Amino acid sequence: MMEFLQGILGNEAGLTVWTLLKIVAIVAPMMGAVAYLTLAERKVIGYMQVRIGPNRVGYFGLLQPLADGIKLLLKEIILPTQSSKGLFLLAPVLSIGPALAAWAVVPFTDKLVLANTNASLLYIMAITSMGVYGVIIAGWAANSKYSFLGALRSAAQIVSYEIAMGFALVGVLMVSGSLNLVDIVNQQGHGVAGGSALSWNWLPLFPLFIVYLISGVAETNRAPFDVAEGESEIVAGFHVEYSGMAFAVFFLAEYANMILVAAMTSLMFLGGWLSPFPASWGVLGASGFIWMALKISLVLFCFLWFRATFPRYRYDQIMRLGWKVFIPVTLVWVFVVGVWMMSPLTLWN
Amino acid sequence: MLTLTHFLVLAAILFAISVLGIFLNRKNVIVLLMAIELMLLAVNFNFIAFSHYLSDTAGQIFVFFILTVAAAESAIGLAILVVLFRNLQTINVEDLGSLKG
Amino acid sequence: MNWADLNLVPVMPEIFLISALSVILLLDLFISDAKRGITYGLSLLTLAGTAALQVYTFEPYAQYTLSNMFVADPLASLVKLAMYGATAMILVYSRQYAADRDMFKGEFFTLALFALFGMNVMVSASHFLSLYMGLELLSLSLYALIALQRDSVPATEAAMKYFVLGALASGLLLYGMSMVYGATGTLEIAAIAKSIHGGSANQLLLVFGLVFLVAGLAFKLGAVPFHMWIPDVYQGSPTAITLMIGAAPKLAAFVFIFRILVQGLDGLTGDWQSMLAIMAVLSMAIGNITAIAQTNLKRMLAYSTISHMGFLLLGLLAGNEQGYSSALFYAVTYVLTTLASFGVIMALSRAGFECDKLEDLKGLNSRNSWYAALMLLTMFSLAGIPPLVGFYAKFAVIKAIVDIGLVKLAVFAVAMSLIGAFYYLRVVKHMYFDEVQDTSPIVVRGDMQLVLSLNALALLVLGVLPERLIEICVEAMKQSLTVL
Amino acid sequence: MLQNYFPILLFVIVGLLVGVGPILLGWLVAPNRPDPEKLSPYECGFEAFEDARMKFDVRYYLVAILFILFDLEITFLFPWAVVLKELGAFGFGVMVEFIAVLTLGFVYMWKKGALEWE
Amino acid sequence: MFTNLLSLVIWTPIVAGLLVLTTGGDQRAPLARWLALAGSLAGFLVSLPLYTGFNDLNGGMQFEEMRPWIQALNINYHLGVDGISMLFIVLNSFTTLMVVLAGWEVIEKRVAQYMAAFLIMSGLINGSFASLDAMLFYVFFEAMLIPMYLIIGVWGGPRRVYASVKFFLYTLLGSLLMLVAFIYMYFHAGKTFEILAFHDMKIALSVQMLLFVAFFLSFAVKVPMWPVHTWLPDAHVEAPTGGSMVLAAITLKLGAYGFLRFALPILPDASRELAWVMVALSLVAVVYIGLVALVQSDMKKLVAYSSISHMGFVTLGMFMFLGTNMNQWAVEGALVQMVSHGFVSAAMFFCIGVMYDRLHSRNIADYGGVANKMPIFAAFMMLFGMANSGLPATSGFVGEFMVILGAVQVNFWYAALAATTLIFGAAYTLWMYKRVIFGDIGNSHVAEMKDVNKREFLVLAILAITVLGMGLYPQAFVSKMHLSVNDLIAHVAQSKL
Repeated sequence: MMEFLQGILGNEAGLTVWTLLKIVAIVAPMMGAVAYLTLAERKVIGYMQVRIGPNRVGYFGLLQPLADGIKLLLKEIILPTQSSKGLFLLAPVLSIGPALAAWAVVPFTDKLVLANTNASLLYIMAITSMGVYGVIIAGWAANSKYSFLGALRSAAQIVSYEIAMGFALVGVLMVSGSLNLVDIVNQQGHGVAGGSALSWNWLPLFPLFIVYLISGVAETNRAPFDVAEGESEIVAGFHVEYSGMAFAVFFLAEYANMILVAAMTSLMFLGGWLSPFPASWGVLGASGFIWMALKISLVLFCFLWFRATFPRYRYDQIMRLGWKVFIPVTLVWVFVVGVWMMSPLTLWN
Repeated sequence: MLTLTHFLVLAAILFAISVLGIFLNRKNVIVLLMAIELMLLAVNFNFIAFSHYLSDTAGQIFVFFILTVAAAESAIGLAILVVLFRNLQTINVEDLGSLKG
Repeated sequence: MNWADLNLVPVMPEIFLISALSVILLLDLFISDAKRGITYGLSLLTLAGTAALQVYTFEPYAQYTLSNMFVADPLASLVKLAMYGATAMILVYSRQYAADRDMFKGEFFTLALFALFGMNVMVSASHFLSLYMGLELLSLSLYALIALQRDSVPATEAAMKYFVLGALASGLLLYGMSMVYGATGTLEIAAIAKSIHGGSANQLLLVFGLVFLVAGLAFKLGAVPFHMWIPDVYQGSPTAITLMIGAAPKLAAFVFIFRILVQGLDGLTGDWQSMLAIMAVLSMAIGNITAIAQTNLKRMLAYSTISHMGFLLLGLLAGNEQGYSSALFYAVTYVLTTLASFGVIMALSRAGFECDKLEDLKGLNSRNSWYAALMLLTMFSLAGIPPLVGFYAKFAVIKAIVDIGLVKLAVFAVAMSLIGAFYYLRVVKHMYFDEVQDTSPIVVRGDMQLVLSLNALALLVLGVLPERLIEICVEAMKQSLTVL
Repeated sequence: MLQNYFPILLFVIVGLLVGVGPILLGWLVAPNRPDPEKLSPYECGFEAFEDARMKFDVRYYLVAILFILFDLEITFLFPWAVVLKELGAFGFGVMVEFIAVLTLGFVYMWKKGALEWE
Repeated sequence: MFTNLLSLVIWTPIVAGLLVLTTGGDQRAPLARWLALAGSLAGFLVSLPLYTGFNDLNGGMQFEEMRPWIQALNINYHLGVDGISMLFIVLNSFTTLMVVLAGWEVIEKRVAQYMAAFLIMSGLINGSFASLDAMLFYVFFEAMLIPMYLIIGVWGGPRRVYASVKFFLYTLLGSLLMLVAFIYMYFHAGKTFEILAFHDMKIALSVQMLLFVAFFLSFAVKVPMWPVHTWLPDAHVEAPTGGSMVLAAITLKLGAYGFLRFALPILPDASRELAWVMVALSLVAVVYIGLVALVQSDMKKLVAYSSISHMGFVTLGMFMFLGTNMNQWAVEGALVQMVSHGFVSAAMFFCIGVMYDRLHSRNIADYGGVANKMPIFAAFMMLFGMANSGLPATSGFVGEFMVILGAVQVNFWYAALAATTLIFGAAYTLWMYKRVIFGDIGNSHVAEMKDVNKREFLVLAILAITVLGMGLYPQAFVSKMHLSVNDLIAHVAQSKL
């Protein structure tokens, strides 16, 4: 295919077009996933609260995301008078850009990856950190108190949890010895427990796994850490002034981020595309994209589950959890892992 | 192809901009802080370029340290800025005039 | 690198200092304001312990350790000991002063010790990285110390100015370092010297980098034309902090310059000599002449500092062992004198009153002839009148430059010190010839009285018997230069 | 080696386009009928009486500063963690010292109340 | 027997001064006074063996002491006196004693500091005269400025600040240049500061000229020579009596001594080349300053100008070259003039001080008819006035006569111009004397003046004895200096090129 394109378009242009096609092949399903994640959320929470959730548009409400999209498309994009117009419109772009761009290095199986670089993890860390600019610029540009406060809160929360997240990743890096996501997953495949679910990182790095998961929730401003956009307090936080497609882009970004975090959790701690069963179990033991998808879904389900279950945290509680619980826990566990690795009992050789 | 000179010239331009920013800026102390950051980044650029062309990692390690120090520096800079603002109710560079000989 | 290669003996003083510092940092969190004296005492004990270790680990040759990032040579040991002494004295002097100004907090001590640690690293650095780290640790601590008096407008303003210009200086310095790195391919000072001598370095890059290095160093030292921060910062900072900026860091900056220019860029001596000469001339001229116009004592001393740095540069630019040791001696004695002069200012200040205007000294001789006498000693020492130690400093420096044939420069230097004498005399005039205006009693803690008196009298004693100190400086410089 | 990063560059561009596209689309498709009330900032029905870019709690600065510092420490840990197996016990020991200093700062700021929010 | 005599002479007053300082505030002023007296007396007594023990038959250095001081800078604590410097040390110790007595109860404020300043300065001056190491000399020479600055500034008259700062800066300017000259010579002479080693250096003429300028600026200010004399009237007028006495009697001599010890022997060729300048300046001092003295209305200023005029004689005598030789008569005359002027000017200033203490005015016009109220005082002052005018049988005569005699051998017109001092000197001194002492009682204040008290009488008497003694038997001094002067002349006669 690529050769064909290069044949008709020339070497470089062919490569570009081919890469673009691959990107579209990732982005398009992503957007679909995002759309249906919103539906899934409403459905799951609905059922948990003994409601049905959306069921009017299409069978079982399956066309609901489409309807939402069209509705938003037809809504006016309001630019508040006192806002900084350019920044106001830039903010959503800065939100979704990184959320999607991160996928460039995410492997779906050990072969299926757009860019298998040696610094994938670093890239993801870097690019996801950019997301906070979208938030803060949105809050600033709107020139509205709710936006501003929401943005501040949101930014502070995101950066706080990023530290804990970073430390958790340090633990993963220590045991895997690579920044390449494919290597990180593969390394989880040959533990003492024969490559089964027990040899994945979540078990020896359990505290880090938990911290990472919860930080992921906080990073994406999801309930119960959604004070930044708490409807009852500051209406919708940083995007209160957004409407129409501008709002939709924020919305997309949030859900794309959720999926990204879920994917990262799977890759880091849950063995990625590896089967939870030992390789000797035949078909069940074979690794493949399906496992990856299942794991992402599992984590996403947890996200929804949290939202349905937990009451919203107070802001001080959020900050306390991040700084006073997670950071010490990760510091200690990084140290423990280090000692563990240096000891004869090491699992990682 | 990019040569070392390209990098050095770019770094020099960045550096010059930041120095000018410090000396010409009369409006806002925050711009000063940003100019300082830019200056350090220009230096980092130099180090990385040299490090690459010399195939010597020491330069890149230096960059790590510069980044850290820059962070600490901006932390203190911001802290001073906050205190200054509390005292003066302004961060206008021209309003800093209580010290005269 | 492994455990066996790790020779920590030469670093023992630093390790002790930072460990004790950490303990103080934590301990202080659990001490109530009323018992802050414990922190004070511990800080002094730390300094004593570090000094003891410094003496204990002394070797009369250069020891390189920590992957050649750290060097412990006699020069470093001497300067460090001087810095411990200076810091201890500052702590003693500022106890009451700080307490009166709501600055007697844990941070005061920990930041002071951090600054000291930074200076230690600077002084012992043999690698651009450690030089830079030391410098920044010092600078950052000083920025914070100035702003410690949070409600004072001048102090915060001074902090901001110092911060911006200090960061600018660091930037210039780093830019220079990057150029030297590019030219020589190494960050290690000894290796840089070797590369330059070997002729493999890119001369254009090197000289380009040198210009920036010298500019950055001049900023740190406060030499004209990079001196603008000194008067404002000296005036605006609380006197205790002014002293911390004005005393030990000068020593550290001197060694810093020595390491970079003399030990590292030895092959470019001709280039930096002329730059230093210009800066020295300008510093002496502008420092001395502008000082005359000042009415604020601290500002006047700031300009006087600038002129003294000009003298210090004279010693450095001589480019030989004699010159370096004279500059070292100059730095040491200058620090001692500065300590005494600002010490007296602090002794005369009290809660709500800063003795920082020249008029505040009026009639001091009738109020308290002892402090007047101490101030007299410091002023004449700064002016370089024998038999005070400041004279030998100037003498040694001038001797060094006459030796390399720069007689005209020497004549210029003495002409400038004549101008300098004028404003020092004015201080004496205020103290001795004028009528008292402010008759409030001078209350000074006993320990401060003792230390301050010893400090100022040391100027006289060292002036009569400077032999030992000069010898130490010469020896330290000789032993430090022979490793090259 | 740089070729590896080419797709990433493209992906970033595509990502941004995905952001720009819908907004453009919305701008083309959606109606545009502004009026002063609609364009005023959302204030729960009250008149906005001051600029919204007001002073805010200094603790946000504090968080920002602490974040910068800690995030940079993590930058140091990353390369170390990757090669920890080769570094062995010495490398680990050195980093323990580093983390100890970091922890010291952490304890200090905790005790100083930098992490309190109420 | 006399191994450490010079050190003793230097350090006795300094230690005494420091002791006096410890007495503290004015509540213990009497103690300070007596301590100061004891100290100055001790200082004088220890200086006497220098005179008595001096070997007339040796023109070289005697009582030498040599210890390393600052080896790193090659500076030694090297002391020694020849016939020239020995006399000034004794003179200085003597003057200090007089000064302490002169300021006995006149000084009421900060007595301890006053006495201490003089004692310390006395030691420093002794040190300058006794130094054989250039840097040691410099240290003493400069250190002297500090107490003198304070003396003028603290206890001086209304314009004391101006005068003291002017004095300090003028003197410092010269000596700093001298410092550079010393350092230059240090390297030239093979890294030594030994003055005697400097004496044997070969130096090119152009360099000699430059070095001479440096020395000239230093010493000419101190002497002071016209036109750098302007600090002196200010300093004298504003200084307290003791300050004026020491300034006139001793510190001026240091400048002249500097020419003898440094400029002439080290730079003989430059000295010869520039002798005409020195002579010209000296003659200007003698004639012009003499005229200036004539029109003064302030007694102290008058005496100050007369000092400058008299010091003109001294420098004139020193630079009376006869071919390559210095003129023996002139040089010895200059030296005698220096010693004599030490006594006479001290006495004159003391006399003015005595009157000032009673009337608090130095204005000639405010006086008149003092003799009616203070006959004893008038008699003494008569004597000193005559000495100041250089009348025979007083010490003033001998020196001036010898210098003029020497000048005649060189050039008649030099001598003729110099001799005008006998006219001008007599004119301004005796005219002042007449206006102040004789005539009718000028005003009611004068009418209340009391004659000298015991202390004043003592001082006046001692000074009178020395002035007369020196005038009648100058040999006592000349014999001591004779061989040293011969050596000096022989040395200067050799070219150093």
